[in-house]
Amino acid sequence: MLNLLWLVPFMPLAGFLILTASEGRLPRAYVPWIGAGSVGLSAALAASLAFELLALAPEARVFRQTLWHWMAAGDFGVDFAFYLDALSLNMLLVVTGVGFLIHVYSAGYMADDPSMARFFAYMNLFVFAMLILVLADNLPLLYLGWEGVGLCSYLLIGFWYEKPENGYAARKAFVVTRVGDTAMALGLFLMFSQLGTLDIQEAMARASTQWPAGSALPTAAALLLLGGAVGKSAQLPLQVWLPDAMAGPTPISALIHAATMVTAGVYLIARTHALFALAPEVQTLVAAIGAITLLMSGFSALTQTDIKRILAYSTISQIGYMFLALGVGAWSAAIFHLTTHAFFKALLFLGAGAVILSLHHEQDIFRMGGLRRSLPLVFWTFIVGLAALVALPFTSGYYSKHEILLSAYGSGAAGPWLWAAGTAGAILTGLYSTRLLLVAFFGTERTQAHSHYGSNIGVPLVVLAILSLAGGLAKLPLFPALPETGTEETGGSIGLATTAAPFLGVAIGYLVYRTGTASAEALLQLPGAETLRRLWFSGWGMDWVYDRLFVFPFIALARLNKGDAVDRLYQGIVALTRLGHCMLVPTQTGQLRRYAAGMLFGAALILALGVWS
Amino acid sequence: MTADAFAALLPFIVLSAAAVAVMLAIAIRRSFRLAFWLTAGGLLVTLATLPCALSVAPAYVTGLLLVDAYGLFFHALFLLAALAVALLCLAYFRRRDNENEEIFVLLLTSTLGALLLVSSAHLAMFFLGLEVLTISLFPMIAYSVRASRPLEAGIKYLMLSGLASSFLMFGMALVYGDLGVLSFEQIGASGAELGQKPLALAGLFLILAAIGFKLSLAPFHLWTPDVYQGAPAPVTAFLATVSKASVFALLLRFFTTVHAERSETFLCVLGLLAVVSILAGNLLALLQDSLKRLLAYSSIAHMGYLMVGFVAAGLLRRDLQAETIAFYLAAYTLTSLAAFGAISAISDDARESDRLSDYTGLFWRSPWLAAVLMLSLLSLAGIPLTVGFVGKFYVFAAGVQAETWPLVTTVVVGSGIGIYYYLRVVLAMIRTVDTAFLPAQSLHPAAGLVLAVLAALVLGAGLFPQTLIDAASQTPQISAGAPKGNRHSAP
Amino acid sequence: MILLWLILVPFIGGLLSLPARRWRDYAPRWLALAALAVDAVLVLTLFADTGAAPKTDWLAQVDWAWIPRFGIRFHLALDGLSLLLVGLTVFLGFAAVLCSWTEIRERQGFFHFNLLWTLAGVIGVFLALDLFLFFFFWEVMLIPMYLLIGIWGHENRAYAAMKFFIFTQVSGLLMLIAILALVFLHYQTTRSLSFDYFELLEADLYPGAARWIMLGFFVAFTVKLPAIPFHTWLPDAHTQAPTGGSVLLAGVLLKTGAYGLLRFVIPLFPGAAQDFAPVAMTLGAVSILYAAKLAFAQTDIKRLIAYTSISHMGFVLLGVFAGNAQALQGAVMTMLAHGVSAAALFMVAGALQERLHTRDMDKMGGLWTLAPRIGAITLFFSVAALGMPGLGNFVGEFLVLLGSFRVDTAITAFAAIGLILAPVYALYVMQRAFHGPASPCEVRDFGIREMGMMLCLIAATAWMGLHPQSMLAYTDARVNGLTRTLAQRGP
Amino acid sequence: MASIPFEHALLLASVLFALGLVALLIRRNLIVMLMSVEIMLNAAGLAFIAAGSRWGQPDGQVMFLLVLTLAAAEVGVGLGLVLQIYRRYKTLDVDRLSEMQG
Repeated sequence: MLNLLWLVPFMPLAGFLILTASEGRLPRAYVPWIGAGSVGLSAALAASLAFELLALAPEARVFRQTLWHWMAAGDFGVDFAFYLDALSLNMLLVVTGVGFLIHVYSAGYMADDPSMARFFAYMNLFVFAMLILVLADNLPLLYLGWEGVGLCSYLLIGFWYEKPENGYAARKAFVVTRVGDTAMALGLFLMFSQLGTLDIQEAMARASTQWPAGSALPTAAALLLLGGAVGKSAQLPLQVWLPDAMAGPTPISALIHAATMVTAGVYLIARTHALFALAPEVQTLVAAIGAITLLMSGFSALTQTDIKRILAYSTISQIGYMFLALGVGAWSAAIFHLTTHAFFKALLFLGAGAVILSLHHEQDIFRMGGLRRSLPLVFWTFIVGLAALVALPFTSGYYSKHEILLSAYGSGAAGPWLWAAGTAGAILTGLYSTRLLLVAFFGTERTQAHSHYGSNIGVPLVVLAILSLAGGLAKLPLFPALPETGTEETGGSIGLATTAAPFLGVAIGYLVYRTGTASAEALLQLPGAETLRRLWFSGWGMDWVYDRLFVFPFIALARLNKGDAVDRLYQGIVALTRLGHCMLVPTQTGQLRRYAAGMLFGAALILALGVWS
Repeated sequence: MTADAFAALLPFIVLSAAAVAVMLAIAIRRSFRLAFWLTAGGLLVTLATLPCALSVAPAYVTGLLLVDAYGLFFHALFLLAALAVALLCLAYFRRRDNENEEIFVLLLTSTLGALLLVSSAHLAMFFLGLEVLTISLFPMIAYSVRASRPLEAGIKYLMLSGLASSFLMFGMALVYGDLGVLSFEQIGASGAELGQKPLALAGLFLILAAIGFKLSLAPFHLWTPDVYQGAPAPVTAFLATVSKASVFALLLRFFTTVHAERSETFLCVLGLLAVVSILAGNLLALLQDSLKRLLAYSSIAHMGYLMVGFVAAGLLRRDLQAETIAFYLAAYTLTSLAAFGAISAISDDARESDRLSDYTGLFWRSPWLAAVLMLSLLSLAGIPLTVGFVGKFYVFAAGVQAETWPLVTTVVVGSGIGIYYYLRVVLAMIRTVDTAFLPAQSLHPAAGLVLAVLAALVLGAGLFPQTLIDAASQTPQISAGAPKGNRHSAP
Repeated sequence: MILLWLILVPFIGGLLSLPARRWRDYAPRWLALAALAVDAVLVLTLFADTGAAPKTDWLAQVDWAWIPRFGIRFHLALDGLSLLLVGLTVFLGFAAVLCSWTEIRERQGFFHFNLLWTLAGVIGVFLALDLFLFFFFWEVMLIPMYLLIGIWGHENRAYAAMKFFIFTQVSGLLMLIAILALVFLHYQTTRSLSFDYFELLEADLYPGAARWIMLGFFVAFTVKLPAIPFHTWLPDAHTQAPTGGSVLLAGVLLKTGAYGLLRFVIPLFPGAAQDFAPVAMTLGAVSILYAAKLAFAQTDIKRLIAYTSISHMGFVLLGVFAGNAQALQGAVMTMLAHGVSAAALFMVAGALQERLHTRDMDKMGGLWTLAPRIGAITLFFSVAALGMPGLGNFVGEFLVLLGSFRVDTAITAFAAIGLILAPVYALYVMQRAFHGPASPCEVRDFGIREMGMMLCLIAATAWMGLHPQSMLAYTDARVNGLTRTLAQRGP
Repeated sequence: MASIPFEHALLLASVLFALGLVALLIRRNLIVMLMSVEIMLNAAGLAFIAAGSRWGQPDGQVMFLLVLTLAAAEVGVGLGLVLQIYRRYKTLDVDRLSEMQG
């Protein structure tokens, strides 16, 4: 049965190929069946594989499948091979499971779109690439999936290609992540040149034996891999692409930019945790990045008006928690939060999608309002999602986030600071979640909603809501893929504070947006508040800085040298030759006496040279 | 006169007889065709006597002529070239039959001059051969007296040639006055003390100036474009090939026999002339709009390349030098004949197709003709598949082996510039203009035959050069071995 | 013998296609296809003979005397590297004929003549193991390509054709000088004059000479490759050439430069090459970045693709001089993959020009709606060009960087910035030409012929990306030999 | 027999040669130019005779004969051309004959 592992990624691939080959001539009704069906089969297969794998003893929960010899050159060689252990199984389930639900949802969401076949083709390709990423046995294959998901992200962000701004957002996403990917590629090169292999398990084993902890090499390698991770997972300083990526259809935001692809960085670090363990400084850096990112994007989320951008910043923030967890060595907590986040953030995005669809692509929350009456199903599932997001007790998000914050607190000297940042982030989460809920779903109805979604939109919402609530209970045992980190029980007060923080945020939100005790408008009147708001709104002005640092100079340079300055050199030679021609032509006067004089000159010259030299 | 000497002289005798015969025939009956057939016959018979002369080679005849394999190689080349020119004349002067017979007499006499020149072993014969060649050329150049250009070209060539001749004579007089000998070998024998004989040295340089004029090496090149342009195309072909090649062949014989290569100065001066010629020729040709002028400039450059081979190979080994010169001259002769032949084939004495615009779209009007012209241009540019490439290969081989890097660099630079203007012509020919209103070029069968054979030779010798190399490498016998016959000088 | 036929078949096919157009207008292209089919059969036979993993070094040889005077032989031989490249040549030959199917309507006979002769020349380059013969083919392939650009090119064809020819020709002369210097140095020590590859491999050069001679080869090959600063001919030539010409230029002709580096520069001068490696690698890295930046600045779609070619060939230069097994294999893979992907992109650009009569991307936009097939195919190859794993180009670039990282971390890190710039320009093409609001005009989408051809190219690219081992195995022996040479004879 | 020293004769010849050269360069009349060439050739002939007498050989005089022949032939052809030119251009000004240039 485990031998069927290869089918898990290849079924979506088959779906992609069928949909592409049909060139959109397939009857519309069949398209979702192929698109969602292939992923569904994958999900089912993944589930059965999970049962089989989990039935084994924990130490034996490893399965390796080599499909073919990929490439070899000299002492370098990699296979096209899959590696299944608890960690990749966890990801496998999330990707296929959540992916399947989102595919089903898409069948409803995209029902009227003329390019539905293309949409499903890209989606299937994405699932394929993501599965390659999580199943890869070696780093080049992981890189294949890594770039593949990036490509699909590009394709799907720019899915509605008629609008140039969508294309811009898509390219921005690709190029920014590519910056990280390049760092990661360099990391691969470094690891190969030092360790002589790119097989993940082998490389980790060799790294642990060859490299002393804290030495320069593992630090460099870990740093480079971290570059890839922050790019893909939209962490500081490469987080700028994700808010713009919301230009794609909402299911894409749910699948790629919330549940799966953006967490690839977390997966990568977890996968290579042995390396990061050798580089404590880098690990601290990971934690710091996570902490700062979660705070910064929390503030940004607070000021957004676009429902999807709020969720996007929230995603960045939540991945910040995962990085925080990774940074403090709480590997399984990170993966746990990854899983729960996949559930509740997919739910939130799908809910937002349903709202957007009902409001004819209205995304500004201040033009919504009162949706709890017109869209009750969406309202209730959304509330569940938000509850999980803010980590109210007994939701899945609570378990994972709580674990992270407690681990952070107990992680050495910087621990309390990290914990404080995380807790402050939790307050922020509560605040912006409440704002979103109150503004969009309560109050007066500002845009007429037409709830014309069918069961293929409703069912995924409900299923995901259940998972968001109960997902915290179904935590996969990740040992021995990841080392067990015993969360030492910290003082009850810390636990209590951690639990209470979201409530604080919710309370503030309620005061500001519901009761009007301190209205948002009034707060903006405070000195400097407007500047601050604008700074947060623009994502801390990072785009502005990057534009001026990289984009504009590059474009200016390109414009300046469109004609290729090197060619001037050759044009100079040509000009010189022409000049020679023009200087010599006047000697050909056609006048006999001049010619005779020329001869005389020549004779005199060679006589002079010859006789008197 | 011994039988050997007679055998050695046979080619000259037959050729002179042919010239006389044609002259007499014209006096009796003016028939263009008859004159042509007599000329062709005379050339062919002369060609047939060459093996006879080869059998006794090397042989001195009266101390003035040295008939050796080196000379005979060029004899064969010039006779064939003359035959080609005769055929081209037949086509070129077709419009006014029976008025143009004398061109054949002049062709034969000038060929005789060229033959004498390459075989001369004595300053007197050098002078005599050169003047027979040159004086026959004057009327040939100005042959179409009804047009103004040939006249202008003729008088220019005549005057400047006279000037060059006087340089030559004065130079010879200085050499004679200082050394008291006139035969090449004897000059060479006293060559060791040449450094102490400034008059003789000056004389040699004056002779070089005259040779430089004939070869149109810069700075003696100024006449070349005007004369090339003004002369009727077949005559230009002759001028560019036989006249130049014979002088160069003589240059090699003269300067190797007098051991000029022992003098560093001499090689330096020649190298300098080569560099200046290459640059001047190529630069002047760059934007030239007249194809004949363009080829004239290109010939200046080619003489420069050849001079590089001369100098470089001269530094190495004499046999390689002779082989290089012989091969390059043969290649250049074949190629130039094809190029000027193509021009000649689409011109006649009423109208010369000379401007580049005359060749626009030629490739689509007369593909074969254009293909021949293109082939010859590529050969001049030294592109593989053609014999010109092998010639240039020789020059490079000699230059590299002798490590004369400045010269080699100049050749590269010159070739680079050269490609530009050769390709300009090609580009004009392949321009896809609306060719409907341009007449298709009719090709005279004589010209067609010449061009076909030349094209085949250019390609054939480019692909399989070994045969021609074998022929050219016979030439090291230039002064090796003891020549037979009496080598008496003046008593 | 089969090797000779590989060259002769397109050669003869070209000759036959000249008269064939008199019979039927479309006869030449079918004839060209037939000739290529025969060649393809020959190549497949060779593939079949060698099996998947060839152990022997040289799979087939032809060795005849050609010009014994210089010890020049007609020596062809084939190893895994040549086999792959010959296969690529024939494969892209089909593509070139097919994409000219409707584009070339006039003078089809001569067009296919030139196309096939170019292919014959390129195959000759990949097979020749005599340095003279190599140079011969190297130059021979230029002329028909020159004519392809000069006759069927776009508005500025004359300039582009001229530039192409002069760059390659002048650099070719430098190579000729280098070849001669090598041969004569070898001659000085061994007294045997030979241009044979195997004999020259044994040449014992003192380091100073080796460096200069290596530079001669290097310049010729980097002009063809091309790399900064010798690249400026390429954008013009590629932009102006007809689609078939661009396909051959980008797909095949550039590879001859890379092939030359692998076949001659490294094995003949391992020491000098290693000394020079930092410079060459820097040039490669600078090429990658500089050309990528220029590509982004272009509005002419063909010019943009042309600059991407330069960028990609920078990886080849980097890989060849990094000199370890990964980098060398990567260079080979980049050659193959870039050949296919660049050819495909040029075919797309050609198709767009045929349909829209412009290459200016500012005048395009929204084509996806009108012609989704063209859009999808462009997307595929743009993505291939930006180095998407799973497609051929990635394997090449990855291996190159992997290998070069071991040699020089800084240069590799610098070159890796190219990975960031690649999507900038590649996706820019998609955005400007295909995305955006649809324009109201009618554009014919790809038909069966075009789709069939494109699917073959797509399949090839994907195959190279997913199972590169099937190709790498052929060059394994050669690459190991090269690394061994470098290790033994390096400094 | 007291002979004229070679150097003196050579000097005279050189002067003659130079005179002819200068005349060729400064005069525009074709016939005068032809004459100048003759003068130069004759100067060379004179030098030959002087050299012959220096070495006591007849060779110098033989060469002089050859020079005379050449001069005669050249003048013959030259005058023929001059005649045609005069017919065509109605002038003997050599500077007018510069149709071809560049």
